[in-house]
Amino acid sequence: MSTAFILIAAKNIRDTILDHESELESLDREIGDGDHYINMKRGVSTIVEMEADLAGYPPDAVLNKIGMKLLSTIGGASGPLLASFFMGMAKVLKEKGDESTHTYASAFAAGVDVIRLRGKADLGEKTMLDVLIPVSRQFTQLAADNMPVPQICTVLITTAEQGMQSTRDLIATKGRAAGLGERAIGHIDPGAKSCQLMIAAVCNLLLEAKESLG
Amino acid sequence: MSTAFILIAAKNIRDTILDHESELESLDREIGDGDHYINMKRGVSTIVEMEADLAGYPPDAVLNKIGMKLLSTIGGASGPLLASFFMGMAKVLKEKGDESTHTYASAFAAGVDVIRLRGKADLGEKTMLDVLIPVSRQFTQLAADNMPVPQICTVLITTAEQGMQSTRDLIATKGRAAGLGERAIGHIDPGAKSCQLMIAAVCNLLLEAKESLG
Amino acid sequence: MKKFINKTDDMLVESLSGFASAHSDLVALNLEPNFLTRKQKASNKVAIISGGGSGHEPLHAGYIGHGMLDAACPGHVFTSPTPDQMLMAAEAVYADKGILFIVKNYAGDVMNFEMAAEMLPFESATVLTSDDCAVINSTYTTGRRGVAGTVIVEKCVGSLAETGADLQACKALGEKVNSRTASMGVALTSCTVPAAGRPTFDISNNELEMGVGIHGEPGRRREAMRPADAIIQDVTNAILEALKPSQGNEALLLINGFGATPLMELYLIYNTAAKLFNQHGIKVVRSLVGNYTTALDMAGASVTLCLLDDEIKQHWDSPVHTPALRWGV
Amino acid sequence: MKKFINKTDDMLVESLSGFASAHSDLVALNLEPNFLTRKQKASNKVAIISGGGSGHEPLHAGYIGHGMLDAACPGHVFTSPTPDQMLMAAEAVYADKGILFIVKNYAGDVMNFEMAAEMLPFESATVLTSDDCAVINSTYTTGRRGVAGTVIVEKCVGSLAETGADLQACKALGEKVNSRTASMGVALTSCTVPAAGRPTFDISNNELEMGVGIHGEPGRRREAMRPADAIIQDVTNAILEALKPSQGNEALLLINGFGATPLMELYLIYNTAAKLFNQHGIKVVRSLVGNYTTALDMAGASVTLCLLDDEIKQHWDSPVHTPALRWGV
Ligand SMILES: Nc1ncnc2c1ncn2[C@@H]1O[C@H](COP(=O)(O)OP(=O)(O)O)[C@@H](O)[C@H]1O
Ligand SMILES: Nc1ncnc2c1ncn2[C@@H]1O[C@H](COP(=O)(O)OP(=O)(O)O)[C@@H](O)[C@H]1O
Ligand SMILES: [Mg+2]
Ligand SMILES: [Mg+2]
Ligand SMILES: [Mg+2]
Ligand SMILES: [Mg+2]
Repeated sequence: MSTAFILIAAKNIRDTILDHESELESLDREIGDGDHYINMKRGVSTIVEMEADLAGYPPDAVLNKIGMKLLSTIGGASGPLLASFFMGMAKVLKEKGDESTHTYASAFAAGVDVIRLRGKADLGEKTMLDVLIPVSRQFTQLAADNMPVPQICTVLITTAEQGMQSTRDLIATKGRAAGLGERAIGHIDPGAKSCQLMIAAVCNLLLEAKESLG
Repeated sequence: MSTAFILIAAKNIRDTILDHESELESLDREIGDGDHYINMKRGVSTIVEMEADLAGYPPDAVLNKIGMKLLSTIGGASGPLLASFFMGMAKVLKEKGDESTHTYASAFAAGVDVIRLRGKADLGEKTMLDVLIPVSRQFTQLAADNMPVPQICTVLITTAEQGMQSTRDLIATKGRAAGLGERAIGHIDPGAKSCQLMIAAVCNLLLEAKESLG
Repeated sequence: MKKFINKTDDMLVESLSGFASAHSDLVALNLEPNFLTRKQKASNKVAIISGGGSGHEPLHAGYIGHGMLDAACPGHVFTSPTPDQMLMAAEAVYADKGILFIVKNYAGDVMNFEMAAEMLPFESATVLTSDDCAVINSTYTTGRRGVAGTVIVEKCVGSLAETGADLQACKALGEKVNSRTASMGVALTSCTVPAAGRPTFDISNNELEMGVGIHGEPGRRREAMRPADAIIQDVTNAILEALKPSQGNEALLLINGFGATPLMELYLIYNTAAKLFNQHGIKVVRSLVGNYTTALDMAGASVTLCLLDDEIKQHWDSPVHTPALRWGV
Repeated sequence: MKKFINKTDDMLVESLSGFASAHSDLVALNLEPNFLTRKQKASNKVAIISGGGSGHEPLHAGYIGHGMLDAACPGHVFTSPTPDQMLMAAEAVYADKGILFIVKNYAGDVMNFEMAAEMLPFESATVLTSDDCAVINSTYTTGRRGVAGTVIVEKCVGSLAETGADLQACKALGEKVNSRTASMGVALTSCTVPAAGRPTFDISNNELEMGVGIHGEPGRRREAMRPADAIIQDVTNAILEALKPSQGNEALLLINGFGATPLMELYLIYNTAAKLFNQHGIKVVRSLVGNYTTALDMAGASVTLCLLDDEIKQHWDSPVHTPALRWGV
């Protein structure tokens, strides 16, 4: 996954988030405070605007810069979590020094782990982790199985979708919806939705490009 | 006009005001501050509640007590004006010491004069005076002509109605609507409306009772 | 209408009781007739009494205390108080140097205070406040309405009275401050008088009322909603026209919320208004931003400019200790 | 949505600029990253920094000044600030005795402040406020939310820090105050986040949200509108259940408006709440009534009770000089 790809992916992510304005806004109005779309928009737009500053750097440095930038632009709960994710990924990429599918899978897993630590949350708490943890597990498994990237992408799109949908029937125990008890049931978690959208955006791009990660 | 009649008239006035709640309220909302009905209601209800305390007194004392009570219950612009009216009437009644139609006509005129003085207002300024001044003039004239009371009442009902209607096309130069300029046009003055209603209530009572003033 | 009330008839007394109990260190409440006084009666000074319809809180009771009012007479919501209230309040706070009434210029208030003054067994004088420049002075008007500028008049006169100044001096300062003060308000929504149970006026989602009164009286015009800068420009222009300040004039800028407009917006208005006045050579050297003269639950705000001189500035700055304004103590 | 704004993107900076210019005697504003500090840097004391999403004005910037905060970091509306803001603010106000962060207990605020603390080149500690007892502590929750009680924590800790107390003592006092404080809010209408442009939640004309959060988060339940006494009884009961005060306990009672509820109603609520607490043997000896922790333009209010002891009372009473709270100076 080249820097060029990351920059195109950033645009795709931004477009996807912007396309889902009303849905993301509604979700956070229902069980949160209504700002998740605006937070995400601010973050993803800023990254796209940074394009020129990022172009010259290797992928790990780019992801780390993206993380740092998200940290100071998104705010809220999603800001430090997504920022941590990219910085966590960047660290593994830098350590491993290669760009294999395996490396990306373990970088992804590392990113998700940082989110877990930072948010003190786990699967089933009605957060973005209900998308990220299943996707990360699946990704690791499929990479270990040496499945080709396009197939991996197809599977992960479905996994993310299922994870997102799974939050609908959960009671929230972390984040702003944690106070709602039963009243959170029936609503999809906004952070889960935006993570699913971002994963789908990248996977679809990979599928279109038929470009391999390695 | 006996004390007993005044007390029955007070009830009639109260009922008439209460019957016109939504109209009086709307009028003051349109070109005032929306409290005229509530002010009037507070005043006329209190007078009816005073019945037992008033019963033993002669008409002039009763009207004076009514004025004093209105002064401390209505508030707003209409409070001191209506209070002044009754106190002004009472003074003439007391001075003249009789209860002829002439005396009532000049007492009414005196009451209206106190309102003019207190409010520094005159005919054509879109206030209650646009009802009271024509009615007072008419009353004085008809009493001088020795017209029988029932006929006087029939005329005054119409005069009051016309006076009230005349405020619709006036620009207000006194009271709360005075700031509105052209925007006051098309709206009847709330104080004019409630005075018209009160005059009609008393006149109708006199017509029903076929009781003479003298 | 959704409000925190029990019965509309009890609302005023319950609210006054809460006020008096929350500020029992500063004020005392009398019911029937309703008036509030300082907890500690002042001595040998002009007693300053204000009052008016309720629904403009913290005006006036919130300004009772050292350096400001001696007593306040609250009427029913948007209805002027009655003379018996003023008489009893005067009796309670009279301190051997006469009574000064500060009255907002509305027919009802003027007449009720006038009747009280006529019946009063003490020497008295009255300052009428009339800072609302939305009402253009013309043959059509009895004069301008008293709005948020009243707070500045009460503060300055209250300060002077504390020095032992006499009745005429207090009246003169009040009239000076009033003549150097102009205000104009904008409503985004109507207020709802509790006893009426519904909004005083209808206004659509893309309209504003320019020059609205603090009882929801119509203003200069109904117009389309616009960006804050454009709205405030019209407001500051009206004020400049009314006051005709000279270059370099020092001023106090008061941004007053009508009850339902958040502080965040009031500060945004302050930002715009201060810049615009500055462009006209006015030096804003004192500021007040918040809900000081409200109109029940109306969303909207007013801008008040008071042209300072050394005397006014000194009396504005002097210590004040009331429920709603406090500094220097 | 009708608000006094120009562009939603500019709103925060315009409002902060207005705030800083209206209070230029007390505070200084830095933009990009956004933070505010005292005009006069304090020396040799624990620097107290708070912050959080905007839309709760006067929280937190309104509490900057002697006896309270050293700096505040405003996030976007209802969005926690970012670590770079806290880092720069800390750099600006560090006064040789460490940094104490006062943070309302929301995942976003907690994490952003936590990351700032990790990156900070100074010693720091954090007090999390969590006074909202609407959220019943259970296995389902990460803990209660920080709401209006935060003001009391900031006031007391700010007072202690002024005495030269060390970081751990300040943290300990903050946690003590927080543990003795409980709040619950009621919404009559939703707030509208400017960038979203429409109400956060739908609520009909005869409903209220019992236990609402200061961002419009759902509370304990949606229920039918009732008389104020009945509503407030539920609120005070929840608070009593959370605090379990003993007979004769002295307390501070704070009635906080959410932004669109007039003072007249807040005092009515005070009247009811004080009576109810009194019936449970609590002596309300300190009061605060007004808009202190708002939720944009939400109509509604919260009740906060803080159980006093001599130490808390002393720090509550000590002089404070900020844009939104001032006494003794
Ligand atoms: N502790 C946590 N762990 C993981 N994700 C969390 C946590 N807290 C919140 N989130 C995620 O953050 C999302 C909310 O983000 P956002 O609305 O931007 O911030 P805020 O909740 O501060 O307003 C939630 O939908 C949830 O997915
Ligand atoms: N100066 C005046 N002279 C005569 N009538 C007046 C004057 N000012 C006001 N009014 C009358 O008072 C009425 C308003 O009464 P009300 O609504 O009870 O008091 P307020 O205007 O103080 O709210 C007006 O409709 C008008 O008829
Ligand atoms: Mg959110
Ligand atoms: Mg009226
Ligand atoms: Mg009135
Ligand atoms: Mg948020």
